[in-house]
Amino acid sequence: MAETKDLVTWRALNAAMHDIMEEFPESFTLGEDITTWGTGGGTYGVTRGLKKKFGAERVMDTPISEEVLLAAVSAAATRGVRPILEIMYSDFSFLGFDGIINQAAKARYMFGGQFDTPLVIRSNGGSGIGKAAQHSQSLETLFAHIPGLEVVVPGTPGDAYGLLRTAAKSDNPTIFLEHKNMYYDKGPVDFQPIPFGQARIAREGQHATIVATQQILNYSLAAAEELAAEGIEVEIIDPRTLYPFDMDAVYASVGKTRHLVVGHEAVRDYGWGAEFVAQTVEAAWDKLDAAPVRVGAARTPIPYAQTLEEAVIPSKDDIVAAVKKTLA
Amino acid sequence: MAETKDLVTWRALNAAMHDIMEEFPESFTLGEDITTWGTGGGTYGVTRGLKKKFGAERVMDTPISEEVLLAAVSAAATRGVRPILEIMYSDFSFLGFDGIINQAAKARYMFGGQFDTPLVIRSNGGSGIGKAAQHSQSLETLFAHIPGLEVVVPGTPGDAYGLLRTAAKSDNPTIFLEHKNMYYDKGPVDFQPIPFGQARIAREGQHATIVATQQILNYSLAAAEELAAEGIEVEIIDPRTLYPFDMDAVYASVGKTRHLVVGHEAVRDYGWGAEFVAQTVEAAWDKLDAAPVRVGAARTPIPYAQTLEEAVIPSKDDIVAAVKKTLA
Amino acid sequence: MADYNAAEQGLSGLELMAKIREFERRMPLLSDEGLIRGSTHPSLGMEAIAVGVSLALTDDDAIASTHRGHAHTLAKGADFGRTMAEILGRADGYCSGKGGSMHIGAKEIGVLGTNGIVGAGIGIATGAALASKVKGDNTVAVSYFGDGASNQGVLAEAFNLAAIWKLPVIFVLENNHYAQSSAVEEMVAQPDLTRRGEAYGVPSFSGDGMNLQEVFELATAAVERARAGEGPTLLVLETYRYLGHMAGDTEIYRTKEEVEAAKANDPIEKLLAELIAQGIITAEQWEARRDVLFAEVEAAEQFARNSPFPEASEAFTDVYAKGA
Amino acid sequence: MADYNAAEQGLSGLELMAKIREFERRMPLLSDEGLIRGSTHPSLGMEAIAVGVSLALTDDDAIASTHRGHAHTLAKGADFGRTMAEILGRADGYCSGKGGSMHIGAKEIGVLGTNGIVGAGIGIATGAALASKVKGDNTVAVSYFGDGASNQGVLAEAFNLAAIWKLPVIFVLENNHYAQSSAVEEMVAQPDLTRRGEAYGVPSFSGDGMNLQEVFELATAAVERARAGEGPTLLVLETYRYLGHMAGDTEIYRTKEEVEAAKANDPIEKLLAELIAQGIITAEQWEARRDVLFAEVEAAEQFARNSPFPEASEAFTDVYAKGA
Ligand SMILES: Cc1ncc(C[n+]2csc(CCOP(=O)(O)OP(=O)(O)O)c2C)c(N)n1
Ligand SMILES: Cc1ncc(C[n+]2csc(CCOP(=O)(O)OP(=O)(O)O)c2C)c(N)n1
Ligand SMILES: [Mg+2]
Ligand SMILES: [Mg+2]
Repeated sequence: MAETKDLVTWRALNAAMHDIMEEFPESFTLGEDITTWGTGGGTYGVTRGLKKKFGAERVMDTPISEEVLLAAVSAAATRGVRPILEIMYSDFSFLGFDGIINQAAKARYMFGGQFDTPLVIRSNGGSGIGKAAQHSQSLETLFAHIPGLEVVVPGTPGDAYGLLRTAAKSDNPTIFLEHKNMYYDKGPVDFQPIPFGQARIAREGQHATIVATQQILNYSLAAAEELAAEGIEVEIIDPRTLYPFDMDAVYASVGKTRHLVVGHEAVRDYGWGAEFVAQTVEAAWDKLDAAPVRVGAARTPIPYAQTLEEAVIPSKDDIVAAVKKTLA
Repeated sequence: MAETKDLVTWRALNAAMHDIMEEFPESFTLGEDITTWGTGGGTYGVTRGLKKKFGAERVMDTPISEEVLLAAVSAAATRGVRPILEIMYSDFSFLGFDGIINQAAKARYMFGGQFDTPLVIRSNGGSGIGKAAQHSQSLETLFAHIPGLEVVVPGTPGDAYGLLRTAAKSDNPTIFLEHKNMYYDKGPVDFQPIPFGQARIAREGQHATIVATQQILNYSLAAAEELAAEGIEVEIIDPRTLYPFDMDAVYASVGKTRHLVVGHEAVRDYGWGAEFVAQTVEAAWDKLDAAPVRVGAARTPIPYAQTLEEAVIPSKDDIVAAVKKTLA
Repeated sequence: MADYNAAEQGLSGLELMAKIREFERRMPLLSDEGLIRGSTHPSLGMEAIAVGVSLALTDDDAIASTHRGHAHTLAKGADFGRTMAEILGRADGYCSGKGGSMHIGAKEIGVLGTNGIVGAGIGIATGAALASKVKGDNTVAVSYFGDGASNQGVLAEAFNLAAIWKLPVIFVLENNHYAQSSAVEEMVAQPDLTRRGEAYGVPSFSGDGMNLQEVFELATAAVERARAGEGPTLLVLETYRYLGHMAGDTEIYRTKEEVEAAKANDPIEKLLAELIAQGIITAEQWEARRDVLFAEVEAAEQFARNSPFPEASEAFTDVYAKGA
Repeated sequence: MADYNAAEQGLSGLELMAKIREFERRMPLLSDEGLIRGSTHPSLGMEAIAVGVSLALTDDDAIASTHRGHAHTLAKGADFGRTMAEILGRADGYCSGKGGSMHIGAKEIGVLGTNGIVGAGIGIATGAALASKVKGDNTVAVSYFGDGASNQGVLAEAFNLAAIWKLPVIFVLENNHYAQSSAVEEMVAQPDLTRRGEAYGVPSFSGDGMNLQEVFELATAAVERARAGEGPTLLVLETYRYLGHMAGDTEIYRTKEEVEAAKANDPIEKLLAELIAQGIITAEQWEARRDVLFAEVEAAEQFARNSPFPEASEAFTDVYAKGA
């Protein structure tokens, strides 16, 4: 357990699933094609080996019925079990938004605190592999706006592991959004749970703060190298969870750098970057020397052709430009 | 037509529906209980008299099947008709989010511009009458984040009339969100269409700008009186549509007042106020003398009891406090 | 599960139905008095379903109810005072006033909530049955829903899922012939709603929802099948609601005559007559008993009226688990 | 609508099936070559359904297709080159490269799109049928969907809506026995899927989806009913997909033997043998004809390969109507 290993994201998630199913005998997992696809691990391998180890009673292939599944796991969670539901692509969660938003998110509150809802909805978002408009959305902002939900957007294999462990332990409904273009990213995994609401400083710097997640986090790291060559040292913060949020980490960093860029793959308009900017200006106005800059996807669905997809999604260059803009 | 009348909101909407059905022979309207409830006008009266005038072929009561209805109208709109679907409470739209978001919002784009989608989804949001967690949400931010959708949040009977006319004429899918606690608000209606993306200055002032919609717009107007008594003159802007948005109106006002408050009934966290704040600081940083302040609902579902409901929804006092905070 | 016995299930069912009706009868009055916010949906006329089904359940079993859910909740064993307090939005309500009529949950007796979303309880009961299967605790789950809700797609998905996984869930369709103001005849093309369950492999039965014994027997058989691991059942029960859909209903969609005709088949009156005929109770005994029951309901109402409104600060609790 | 005639529908159906198969056969190759992004789902083995149904339709009729929708699109009359160009994400594609394999729409021939959401086409076709009814233009709409999609709740809602409003929609269930890797036997409890339509009042028929004539005749009857104002029909057609669900499918969920056995029932081979036996075409004539068809597909591929990628600036167009 203490040992750290280099793993790709899907293997880190798979390891977390194995550890979760050991830790919580009342946990179970289900989803479409999670045992019969690929080498028996679902679309991206995350559930590999689970059925063999934990049996068909705890690892279930489901029909294509997202609506009832999302409602059912919401309720099952209130009855003493810990469901972990895989929604193959987060775009499909719209078919069961009532279960997520009107039921799971509100069950504890509207019934006056009687019900725990230890539910994890695992899915993936994001673009980059040509899956087009209905398989590439970055929906984290929608979920983050809903009281009652926790929203996780892991940016490294290590975070994927640690945050999934925490999601499983949480007694709240947690939306766990993997990134479909990062399942093969490799990184160190130390096999420890990571608490929610604690941002990670992905790089230290003193000239500007970038808050970014997932692919845009990676682009930011690349942008940082480029900027460093020009003598600009950026600090990069990965919030890891959008709710709970760790704004203190942002304020602390901005207190040092006095400049803020927020980057995400979600559509820029009404995207979560606006919240980070708004909270920062509200709480840390005097710490900012210039207007914050947001970087987000264009106001378009995700197109199919690569030339188009790349045009609408923020790039490393967009991050570089944003940093230069706020520093200008 | 040139004459202006004082009407309550539901009557203004009802008049718009009559005028729309006249103007567009290819329009039709449908929804649950829209002809058989009340005095034959649906839950809040908006469809009164339509069936009698336009016949059962164009005015239809539907089964409780939000999912297929939302998908069906999305597609019908691409086949040369103009559907206007009433979703009794916007909370129920979650049952058909696939139709709205994965289909209607994307149809034009993902098929390369071939299809017009002249669809209006009329519904209501908001709290204030004890409808509790599943009938009181303010979901406008979710829709505004989705490329392809237009989002309308009328704040007066006159705007309700004029914006609904424009929604019906638009070849885009439009989410038209009435406020359930404002159907009986009275105001002048001039029976003219109002273009989208043009904010309305609801009150002029020079000390601070408030951007607000619907109930919070009303509270802001009340707050303005109170503040005026203390010598603080606020300018109040009703954006009327969240997409398209009229940020120029905000920048212009802030250029004068140098202070911004944004208020809405949607949950504050990741709510649309953040976008207005973020755009304003990005584009008009130098025009602001102090940090903008947002006012929005608490991060809770809407509770039932009045004491609780009032606690989570922004009040006039919250607006007053916000203005004083930004001016402090 | 015991067989139906007029002196046991019959008599206690009669009492519970009468008490629930007295509770529900007060709804429009409380509403008129301004004590109920939002909307509340009384179920006068439909009591035999809630009570007949509940007599076949234990406290450990779960129910998922509807917007018209007071009877389901009370029949499952909820305290009348705390239920009333919730409807009036008071601190002593089951949900401390956060829920109201459409969101009454009572965890300790398996009430997973009345629900404001038509059809939502279908997925919820299916989930409770899934939990039962995963835990192996042999509980069953009941979903109550209306003819209107039967047009929600989630029902088909739930039928299918429950059938393939043999989930211990009982789908109880209360066909009161209207969904708000929409007549079922206009809203379905195949009037035999049992076909819907059968199409997905769910054994489906129809019955008289105005007859406590019939409901109890159908429910008991379904519960036995469920506990035996044989999976779900659909019960389509014919019934009628006497009052409007909710306060303010103009009822332009039906005639007064139709309503009166339905009352001729009243489940309480019919059962009472039967029990009297069978010598299980006399008219005088019943009157006395009923007075006691009604006094209990009155006490429940007083309890609720006297319960304080929740403190504003309570609005901010219970959103997330503590310490998470 | 004409009756089935081997020399007409038979021969043109054979040609179209062969041409579509040649088109689809190239998908894995183009995918391996890295020319197709995302995922693409070929339909080898299933051609008789798309072609048989399309022969019963006119250009004005609408279809709503699935993720596995090339055949539906091509059979409805789409240009092979522009379809291929869309799959390769080129500027000359039907959607200028914005859609790709899962989002091919062709307005002028009523193709309302292949679709990435399993089951979405069901609501879409229902909506097209609703538009037809509102306009009174006498067009019909077809929804193609799979056995997997039949577990989506929207299907039940659509059945019901179409049945009560007598919408001119034909629900074509392509039962190829797998949903991605899930066998239909595991995913439904009542294997007769026509029951699903019947339960909601939709006349429902099953048929051999590997037999062009049978598909055409069932579709023709359904189209006639729809145009006559008699409402929807469900056709449950048995078929099989020869290739994996999409590129990269390891196919651990079925045996090679099963796949080979299914091929024995090949719709193209069978029809060809029939037409030869009936003297409508000779083997030699067919070979020559096939060469022409295949050359057309090759030309389509070359057209697509030579089509430019869309300009980046195109990414920002078509989100909203112009001037709105
Ligand atoms: C998803 C959804 N759609 C619509 C409504 C509004 N509504 C509340 S109750 C009701 C009628 C329900 O009819 P039925 O299921 O037959 O139950 P009944 O009221 O007859 O008991 C409607 C349309 C709702 N609450 N939720
Ligand atoms: C709503 C939704 N759920 C899941 C998927 C992933 N998925 C794509 S195709 C498919 C299987 C569909 O099976 P079926 O309907 O039988 O069609 P077939 O692939 O056999 O033609 C699945 C699960 C999806 N695209 N959309
Ligand atoms: Mg009913
Ligand atoms: Mg299939």
